[in-house]
Amino acid sequence: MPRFQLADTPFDTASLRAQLLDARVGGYASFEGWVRDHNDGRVVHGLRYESYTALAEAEGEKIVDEALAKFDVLDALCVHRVGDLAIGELAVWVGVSAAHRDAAFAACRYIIDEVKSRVPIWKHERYAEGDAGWLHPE
Amino acid sequence: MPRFQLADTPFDTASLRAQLLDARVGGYASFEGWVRDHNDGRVVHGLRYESYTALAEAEGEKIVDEALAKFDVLDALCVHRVGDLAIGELAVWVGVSAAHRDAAFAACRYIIDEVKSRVPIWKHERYAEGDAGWLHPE
Amino acid sequence: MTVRVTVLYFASLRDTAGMASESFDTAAPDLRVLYLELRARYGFELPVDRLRVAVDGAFARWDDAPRDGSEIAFIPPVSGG
Amino acid sequence: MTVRVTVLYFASLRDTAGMASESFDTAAPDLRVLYLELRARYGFELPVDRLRVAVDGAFARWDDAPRDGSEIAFIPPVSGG
Repeated sequence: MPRFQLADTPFDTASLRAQLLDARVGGYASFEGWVRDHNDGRVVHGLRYESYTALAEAEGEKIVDEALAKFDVLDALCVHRVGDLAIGELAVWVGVSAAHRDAAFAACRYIIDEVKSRVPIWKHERYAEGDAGWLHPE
Repeated sequence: MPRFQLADTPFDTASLRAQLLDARVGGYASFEGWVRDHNDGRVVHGLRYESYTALAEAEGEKIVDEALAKFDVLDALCVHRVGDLAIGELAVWVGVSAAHRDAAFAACRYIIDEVKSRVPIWKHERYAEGDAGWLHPE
Repeated sequence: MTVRVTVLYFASLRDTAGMASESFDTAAPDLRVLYLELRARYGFELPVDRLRVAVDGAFARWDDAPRDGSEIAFIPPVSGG
Repeated sequence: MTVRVTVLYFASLRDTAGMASESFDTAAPDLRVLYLELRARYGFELPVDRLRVAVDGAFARWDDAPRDGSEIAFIPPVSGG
Protein backbone atom coordinates (compact mmCIF):
# COMPACT_ATOMS: atom_id res chain seq x y z
CA MET A 1 0.00 0.00 0.00
CA PRO A 2 1.34 3.45 -0.82
CA ARG A 3 2.54 5.54 2.13
CA PHE A 4 1.64 8.78 0.32
CA GLN A 5 -1.81 9.26 -1.11
CA LEU A 6 -3.90 11.95 -2.75
CA ALA A 7 -7.52 12.07 -1.61
CA ASP A 8 -10.25 13.81 -3.59
CA THR A 9 -12.73 13.61 -0.70
CA PRO A 10 -12.38 14.16 3.07
CA PHE A 11 -10.48 11.32 4.72
CA ASP A 12 -10.48 9.77 8.17
CA THR A 13 -7.35 10.39 10.23
CA ALA A 14 -8.29 7.92 12.99
CA SER A 15 -7.95 4.92 10.71
CA LEU A 16 -4.66 6.23 9.32
CA ARG A 17 -3.33 6.65 12.85
CA ALA A 18 -4.49 3.15 13.73
CA GLN A 19 -2.40 1.76 10.86
CA LEU A 20 0.74 3.15 12.48
CA LEU A 21 0.32 1.78 15.96
CA ASP A 22 1.92 -1.39 17.17
CA ALA A 23 3.45 -2.60 20.43
CA ARG A 24 6.90 -1.20 19.57
CA VAL A 25 5.62 2.37 19.24
CA GLY A 26 6.62 4.72 22.03
CA GLY A 27 6.14 8.02 20.22
CA TYR A 28 3.69 9.10 17.56
CA ALA A 29 3.93 12.56 16.01
CA SER A 30 1.43 13.98 13.58
CA PHE A 31 0.85 17.17 11.68
CA GLU A 32 -2.28 18.47 10.02
CA GLY A 33 -2.63 21.41 7.70
CA TRP A 34 -6.07 23.05 7.71
CA VAL A 35 -7.58 25.60 5.39
CA ARG A 36 -7.28 28.98 7.10
CA ASP A 37 -9.70 31.86 6.70
CA HIS A 38 -6.85 34.21 5.74
CA ASN A 39 -3.54 34.20 3.91
CA ASP A 40 -1.04 37.03 3.51
CA GLY A 41 -3.53 39.44 5.03
CA ARG A 42 -6.38 38.55 2.68
CA VAL A 43 -9.67 36.93 3.69
CA VAL A 44 -10.00 33.51 2.06
CA HIS A 45 -13.40 31.98 1.31
CA GLY A 46 -12.19 28.60 0.10
CA LEU A 47 -9.64 26.94 -2.06
CA ARG A 48 -8.91 24.24 -4.54
CA TYR A 49 -5.88 21.99 -4.77
CA GLU A 50 -4.85 20.67 -8.14
CA SER A 51 -2.14 18.08 -8.61
CA TYR A 52 -0.11 16.46 -11.34
CA THR A 53 -1.31 13.14 -10.00
CA ALA A 54 1.24 10.66 -11.33
CA LEU A 55 4.23 12.80 -10.36
CA ALA A 56 2.72 13.91 -7.04
CA GLU A 57 2.17 10.31 -5.98
CA ALA A 58 5.67 9.28 -7.00
CA GLU A 59 7.35 12.28 -5.36
CA GLY A 60 5.28 11.96 -2.17
CA GLU A 61 6.17 8.28 -1.88
CA LYS A 62 9.82 9.16 -2.39
CA ILE A 63 9.67 11.71 0.43
CA VAL A 64 8.15 9.23 2.88
CA ASP A 65 10.77 6.64 1.88
CA GLU A 66 13.49 9.22 2.50
CA ALA A 67 12.09 9.91 5.96
CA LEU A 68 12.03 6.19 6.79
CA ALA A 69 15.67 5.90 5.70
CA LYS A 70 16.94 9.07 7.41
CA PHE A 71 15.26 8.75 10.80
CA ASP A 72 14.92 5.90 13.29
CA VAL A 73 11.17 5.54 12.87
CA LEU A 74 8.86 2.56 12.54
CA ASP A 75 6.45 3.82 9.90
CA ALA A 76 5.02 6.98 8.32
CA LEU A 77 2.03 7.94 6.22
CA CYS A 78 0.93 11.11 4.45
CA VAL A 79 -2.32 12.04 2.72
CA HIS A 80 -2.97 15.27 0.79
CA ARG A 81 -6.39 16.46 -0.31
CA VAL A 82 -7.08 17.65 -3.84
CA GLY A 83 -10.18 19.34 -5.22
CA ASP A 84 -12.39 21.96 -3.56
CA LEU A 85 -11.94 22.60 0.18
CA ALA A 86 -13.85 24.85 2.56
CA ILE A 87 -12.41 26.85 5.46
CA GLY A 88 -11.51 24.50 8.30
CA GLU A 89 -11.15 21.42 6.13
CA LEU A 90 -8.15 19.15 6.47
CA ALA A 91 -5.72 19.72 3.58
CA VAL A 92 -2.80 17.48 4.54
CA TRP A 93 -2.06 14.92 7.23
CA VAL A 94 1.25 13.34 8.27
CA GLY A 95 1.65 10.63 10.90
CA VAL A 96 4.88 9.00 12.10
CA SER A 97 5.44 6.24 14.63
CA ALA A 98 8.76 5.55 16.35
CA ALA A 99 10.23 3.99 19.45
CA HIS A 100 11.27 7.47 20.65
CA ARG A 101 9.93 10.96 20.20
CA ASP A 102 13.02 12.65 18.74
CA ALA A 103 12.87 10.61 15.57
CA ALA A 104 9.06 10.84 15.35
CA PHE A 105 9.13 14.66 15.45
CA ALA A 106 12.07 14.94 13.05
CA ALA A 107 10.55 12.64 10.45
CA CYS A 108 7.13 14.28 10.70
CA ARG A 109 8.69 17.67 10.16
CA TYR A 110 10.81 16.40 7.26
CA ILE A 111 7.80 14.96 5.45
CA ILE A 112 5.59 18.05 5.68
CA ASP A 113 8.47 20.38 4.72
CA GLU A 114 9.43 18.30 1.70
CA VAL A 115 5.83 17.73 0.60
CA LYS A 116 5.23 21.47 0.65
CA SER A 117 8.36 22.22 -1.33
CA ARG A 118 8.53 19.34 -3.83
CA VAL A 119 5.20 17.65 -4.52
CA PRO A 120 3.41 19.05 -7.60
CA ILE A 121 0.24 20.29 -5.91
CA TRP A 122 -1.03 23.83 -6.42
CA LYS A 123 -3.37 25.90 -4.30
CA HIS A 124 -6.00 28.13 -5.87
CA GLU A 125 -7.49 30.58 -3.38
CA ARG A 126 -10.81 32.44 -3.63
CA TYR A 127 -10.81 35.76 -1.81
CA ALA A 128 -13.55 37.74 -0.08
CA GLU A 129 -13.24 40.45 -2.75
CA GLY A 130 -14.34 37.96 -5.39
CA ASP A 131 -11.03 37.44 -7.13
CA ALA A 132 -8.99 34.27 -7.05
CA GLY A 133 -5.53 33.09 -7.94
CA TRP A 134 -2.92 30.38 -8.02
CA LEU A 135 -0.21 30.43 -5.39
CA HIS A 136 3.28 30.05 -6.85
CA PRO A 137 5.53 30.96 -3.93
CA GLU A 138 9.00 32.38 -4.60
CA MET B 1 -11.19 24.70 31.61
CA PRO B 2 -7.70 23.43 32.41
CA ARG B 3 -5.33 22.95 29.48
CA PHE B 4 -3.47 20.17 31.28
CA GLN B 5 -5.37 17.23 32.71
CA LEU B 6 -4.72 13.89 34.35
CA ALA B 7 -7.02 11.08 33.22
CA ASP B 8 -7.48 7.89 35.19
CA THR B 9 -9.27 6.15 32.31
CA PRO B 10 -8.65 6.06 28.54
CA PHE B 11 -9.54 9.35 26.88
CA ASP B 12 -10.72 10.37 23.44
CA THR B 13 -8.21 12.32 21.37
CA ALA B 14 -10.69 13.23 18.62
CA SER B 15 -12.74 15.46 20.92
CA LEU B 16 -9.57 17.09 22.31
CA ARG B 17 -8.38 17.80 18.77
CA ALA B 18 -11.80 19.23 17.90
CA GLN B 19 -11.46 21.71 20.76
CA LEU B 20 -8.35 23.17 19.12
CA LEU B 21 -9.68 23.76 15.64
CA ASP B 22 -10.99 27.06 14.42
CA ALA B 23 -10.91 28.98 11.17
CA ARG B 24 -7.58 30.66 12.03
CA VAL B 25 -5.75 27.34 12.36
CA GLY B 26 -3.32 26.55 9.57
CA GLY B 27 -1.15 24.02 11.37
CA TYR B 28 -1.94 21.46 14.02
CA ALA B 29 0.83 19.37 15.59
CA SER B 30 0.26 16.57 18.01
CA PHE B 31 2.29 14.04 19.91
CA GLU B 32 1.22 10.83 21.57
CA GLY B 33 3.21 8.62 23.90
CA TRP B 34 2.18 4.97 23.88
CA VAL B 35 3.11 2.13 26.20
CA ARG B 36 5.85 0.15 24.49
CA ASP B 37 6.44 -3.56 24.89
CA HIS B 38 10.07 -2.99 25.84
CA ASN B 39 12.26 -0.48 27.64
CA ASP B 40 16.03 -0.46 28.02
CA GLY B 41 16.21 -3.93 26.51
CA ARG B 42 13.67 -5.50 28.88
CA VAL B 43 10.28 -6.90 27.88
CA VAL B 44 7.50 -4.89 29.52
CA HIS B 45 4.11 -6.45 30.25
CA GLY B 46 2.36 -3.33 31.48
CA LEU B 47 2.77 -0.30 33.65
CA ARG B 48 1.24 2.03 36.11
CA TYR B 49 1.54 5.79 36.35
CA GLU B 50 1.24 7.44 39.72
CA SER B 51 1.07 11.19 40.21
CA TYR B 52 1.18 13.77 42.93
CA THR B 53 -2.10 15.06 41.60
CA ALA B 54 -2.29 18.61 42.95
CA LEU B 55 1.28 19.47 41.96
CA ALA B 56 1.11 17.58 38.65
CA GLU B 57 -1.97 19.55 37.58
CA ALA B 58 -0.43 22.86 38.61
CA GLU B 59 2.93 22.16 36.96
CA GLY B 60 1.33 20.79 33.78
CA GLU B 61 -0.86 23.90 33.48
CA LYS B 62 2.21 26.08 33.98
CA ILE B 63 4.02 24.27 31.15
CA VAL B 64 1.14 24.76 28.71
CA ASP B 65 0.92 28.44 29.72
CA GLU B 66 4.66 28.80 29.09
CA ALA B 67 4.24 27.27 25.62
CA LEU B 68 1.39 29.67 24.80
CA ALA B 69 3.58 32.60 25.88
CA LYS B 70 6.80 31.47 24.17
CA PHE B 71 5.43 30.44 20.78
CA ASP B 72 3.07 32.04 18.29
CA VAL B 73 0.33 29.45 18.71
CA LEU B 74 -3.44 29.67 19.05
CA ASP B 75 -4.07 27.03 21.70
CA ALA B 76 -2.63 23.90 23.28
CA LEU B 77 -3.87 21.00 25.38
CA CYS B 78 -2.20 18.10 27.15
CA VAL B 79 -3.63 15.03 28.87
CA HIS B 80 -1.62 12.41 30.79
CA ARG B 81 -2.98 9.04 31.89
CA VAL B 82 -2.51 7.75 35.42
CA GLY B 83 -3.27 4.29 36.83
CA ASP B 84 -2.76 0.92 35.14
CA LEU B 85 -2.00 0.84 31.41
CA ALA B 86 -1.58 -2.08 29.03
CA ILE B 87 0.87 -2.31 26.13
CA GLY B 88 -0.32 -0.10 23.29
CA GLU B 89 -2.40 2.21 25.46
CA LEU B 90 -2.12 5.95 25.13
CA ALA B 91 -0.08 7.43 28.01
CA VAL B 92 0.15 11.09 27.06
CA TRP B 93 -1.30 13.33 24.36
CA VAL B 94 -0.30 16.85 23.32
CA GLY B 95 -2.10 18.94 20.71
CA VAL B 96 -1.20 22.43 19.49
CA SER B 97 -2.94 24.67 16.96
CA ALA B 98 -1.28 27.62 15.25
CA ALA B 99 -1.49 29.75 12.14
CA HIS B 100 1.81 28.25 10.92
CA ARG B 101 3.57 24.93 11.39
CA ASP B 102 6.87 26.17 12.83
CA ALA B 103 5.24 27.37 16.01
CA ALA B 104 2.91 24.37 16.24
CA PHE B 105 5.83 21.92 16.13
CA ALA B 106 7.99 23.95 18.53
CA ALA B 107 5.26 24.32 21.15
CA CYS B 108 4.25 20.66 20.89
CA ARG B 109 7.85 19.61 21.42
CA TYR B 110 8.28 22.04 24.31
CA ILE B 111 5.23 20.72 26.13
CA ILE B 112 6.09 17.03 25.90
CA ASP B 113 9.73 17.67 26.86
CA GLU B 114 8.82 19.76 29.89
CA VAL B 115 6.03 17.42 31.00
CA LYS B 116 8.44 14.50 30.92
CA SER B 117 11.08 16.37 32.90
CA ARG B 118 9.03 18.38 35.41
CA VAL B 119 5.56 16.99 36.10
CA PRO B 120 5.44 14.72 39.17
CA ILE B 121 4.29 11.51 37.49
CA TRP B 122 6.13 8.23 37.98
CA LYS B 123 6.14 5.11 35.87
CA HIS B 124 6.09 1.67 37.44
CA GLU B 125 6.94 -1.08 34.95
CA ARG B 126 6.18 -4.80 35.21
CA TYR B 127 8.67 -6.98 33.37
CA ALA B 128 8.35 -10.33 31.63
CA GLU B 129 10.60 -11.90 34.30
CA GLY B 130 8.00 -11.09 36.96
CA ASP B 131 9.80 -8.26 38.69
CA ALA B 132 8.75 -4.64 38.62
CA GLY B 133 10.16 -1.27 39.51
CA TRP B 134 9.81 2.49 39.58
CA LEU B 135 11.64 4.50 36.95
CA HIS B 136 13.66 7.37 38.41
CA PRO B 137 15.80 8.49 35.48
CA GLU B 138 19.16 10.15 36.15
CA MET C 1 13.97 16.58 -37.06
CA THR C 2 10.62 16.97 -35.35
CA VAL C 3 9.02 14.81 -32.68
CA ARG C 4 5.44 14.64 -31.52
CA VAL C 5 4.93 15.51 -27.86
CA THR C 6 2.04 16.09 -25.48
CA VAL C 7 2.45 19.02 -23.09
CA LEU C 8 0.48 19.23 -19.82
CA TYR C 9 -0.38 22.62 -18.32
CA PHE C 10 -1.07 23.06 -14.61
CA ALA C 11 -2.29 25.88 -12.36
CA SER C 12 -1.48 29.35 -13.75
CA LEU C 13 0.04 27.85 -16.89
CA ARG C 14 -3.25 26.11 -17.66
CA ASP C 15 -5.25 29.26 -17.05
CA THR C 16 -2.94 31.27 -19.31
CA ALA C 17 -2.77 28.64 -22.06
CA GLY C 18 -6.52 28.12 -21.84
CA MET C 19 -6.17 24.34 -21.95
CA ALA C 20 -4.95 21.44 -19.84
CA SER C 21 -2.87 19.79 -22.55
CA GLU C 22 -2.04 19.80 -26.21
CA SER C 23 -0.17 17.59 -28.64
CA PHE C 24 1.99 18.97 -31.42
CA ASP C 25 5.17 18.46 -33.41
CA THR C 26 8.24 20.30 -32.22
CA ALA C 27 11.76 20.83 -33.51
CA ALA C 28 12.97 22.31 -30.21
CA PRO C 29 16.43 20.92 -29.41
CA ASP C 30 15.75 20.69 -25.68
CA LEU C 31 13.00 21.22 -23.08
CA ARG C 32 14.25 24.72 -22.23
CA VAL C 33 13.80 25.91 -25.78
CA LEU C 34 10.43 24.17 -25.96
CA TYR C 35 9.23 26.10 -22.90
CA LEU C 36 10.59 29.37 -24.24
CA GLU C 37 8.67 28.82 -27.50
CA LEU C 38 5.44 28.10 -25.60
CA ARG C 39 6.07 31.07 -23.31
CA ALA C 40 6.38 33.32 -26.36
CA ARG C 41 3.19 31.81 -27.85
CA TYR C 42 0.96 32.04 -24.75
CA GLY C 43 2.60 34.76 -22.69
CA PHE C 44 3.40 32.68 -19.60
CA GLU C 45 4.68 34.91 -16.83
CA LEU C 46 6.95 32.38 -15.15
CA PRO C 47 10.59 32.28 -16.33
CA VAL C 48 12.37 28.96 -16.80
CA ASP C 49 14.32 29.30 -13.55
CA ARG C 50 11.11 29.24 -11.49
CA LEU C 51 9.85 26.03 -13.10
CA ARG C 52 10.82 22.39 -13.05
CA VAL C 53 10.20 20.08 -15.95
CA ALA C 54 8.96 16.49 -15.97
CA VAL C 55 8.79 13.89 -18.71
CA ASP C 56 6.45 10.90 -18.53
CA GLY C 57 5.77 11.41 -14.83
CA ALA C 58 9.36 11.86 -13.62
CA PHE C 59 11.42 15.00 -13.13
CA ALA C 60 13.75 15.68 -16.07
CA ARG C 61 16.51 18.10 -17.06
CA TRP C 62 16.03 21.26 -19.08
CA ASP C 63 18.72 20.21 -21.54
CA ASP C 64 17.08 16.85 -22.25
CA ALA C 65 15.83 16.63 -25.83
CA PRO C 66 12.08 16.12 -26.33
CA ARG C 67 11.43 12.44 -27.05
CA ASP C 68 8.88 11.35 -29.63
CA GLY C 69 5.60 10.33 -28.00
CA SER C 70 6.56 11.71 -24.58
CA GLU C 71 4.33 13.61 -22.14
CA ILE C 72 6.00 16.80 -20.93
CA ALA C 73 4.89 18.86 -17.93
CA PHE C 74 6.20 22.26 -16.87
CA ILE C 75 5.90 22.45 -13.09
CA PRO C 76 5.21 25.91 -11.64
CA PRO C 77 6.29 26.59 -8.02
CA VAL C 78 4.19 24.23 -5.90
CA SER C 79 1.90 25.31 -3.06
CA GLY C 80 0.51 22.21 -1.41
CA GLY C 81 0.26 21.69 2.33
CA MET D 1 10.58 24.18 68.67
CA THR D 2 8.66 21.43 66.99
CA VAL D 3 5.99 21.64 64.31
CA ARG D 4 3.49 19.06 63.14
CA VAL D 5 3.81 18.10 59.48
CA THR D 6 2.33 15.58 57.09
CA VAL D 7 4.80 13.96 54.69
CA LEU D 8 3.68 12.35 51.42
CA TYR D 9 5.66 9.49 49.89
CA PHE D 10 5.52 8.70 46.19
CA ALA D 11 6.85 5.94 43.94
CA SER D 12 9.99 4.24 45.31
CA LEU D 13 9.88 6.37 48.47
CA ARG D 14 6.42 5.04 49.24
CA ASP D 15 7.45 1.44 48.61
CA THR D 16 10.48 1.86 50.87
CA ALA D 17 8.63 3.70 53.65
CA GLY D 18 5.76 1.21 53.40
CA MET D 19 3.14 3.99 53.52
CA ALA D 20 1.76 6.81 51.40
CA SER D 21 1.89 9.47 54.14
CA GLU D 22 2.43 10.05 57.80
CA SER D 23 2.01 12.91 60.24
CA PHE D 24 4.49 13.62 63.04
CA ASP D 25 6.20 16.35 65.04
CA THR D 26 9.60 17.45 63.84
CA ALA D 27 12.32 19.75 65.14
CA ALA D 28 14.23 19.69 61.85
CA PRO D 29 15.44 23.23 61.03
CA ASP D 30 14.81 22.86 57.30
CA LEU D 31 13.42 20.47 54.71
CA ARG D 32 16.85 19.09 53.83
CA VAL D 33 17.47 17.96 57.38
CA LEU D 34 13.95 16.56 57.56
CA TYR D 35 14.58 14.41 54.50
CA LEU D 36 17.95 13.26 55.85
CA GLU D 37 16.30 12.18 59.09
CA LEU D 38 13.64 10.23 57.19
CA ARG D 39 16.25 8.75 54.89
CA ALA D 40 18.17 7.49 57.93
CA ARG D 41 14.96 6.08 59.41
CA TYR D 42 13.63 4.26 56.31
CA GLY D 43 16.78 3.72 54.25
CA PHE D 44 15.73 5.71 51.16
CA GLU D 45 18.25 5.22 48.39
CA LEU D 46 17.82 8.59 46.71
CA PRO D 47 20.14 11.37 47.91
CA VAL D 48 18.82 14.92 48.40
CA ASP D 49 20.35 16.16 45.16
CA ARG D 50 18.20 13.80 43.09
CA LEU D 51 14.96 14.97 44.70
CA ARG D 52 12.85 18.08 44.64
CA VAL D 53 10.70 19.14 47.56
CA ALA D 54 7.17 20.57 47.58
CA VAL D 55 5.09 22.15 50.33
CA ASP D 56 1.30 22.35 50.15
CA GLY D 57 1.25 21.50 46.46
CA ALA D 58 3.96 23.91 45.25
CA PHE D 59 7.67 23.41 44.74
CA ALA D 60 9.72 24.70 47.69
CA ARG D 61 13.37 25.17 48.69
CA TRP D 62 15.41 22.72 50.69
CA ASP D 63 16.41 25.42 53.17
CA ASP D 64 12.79 26.41 53.90
CA ALA D 65 11.82 25.60 57.47
CA PRO D 66 8.95 23.11 57.95
CA ARG D 67 5.74 25.04 58.69
CA ASP D 68 3.26 23.81 61.27
CA GLY D 69 0.33 22.02 59.62
CA SER D 70 1.99 21.85 56.22
CA GLU D 71 1.98 18.96 53.76
CA ILE D 72 5.46 18.12 52.55
CA ALA D 73 6.30 15.94 49.53
CA PHE D 74 9.70 14.69 48.46
CA ILE D 75 9.65 14.34 44.68
CA PRO D 76 11.79 11.56 43.22
CA PRO D 77 13.00 11.92 39.61
CA VAL D 78 9.86 11.90 37.47
CA SER D 79 9.17 9.47 34.63
CA GLY D 80 5.91 10.46 33.00
CA GLY D 81 5.36 10.63 29.26
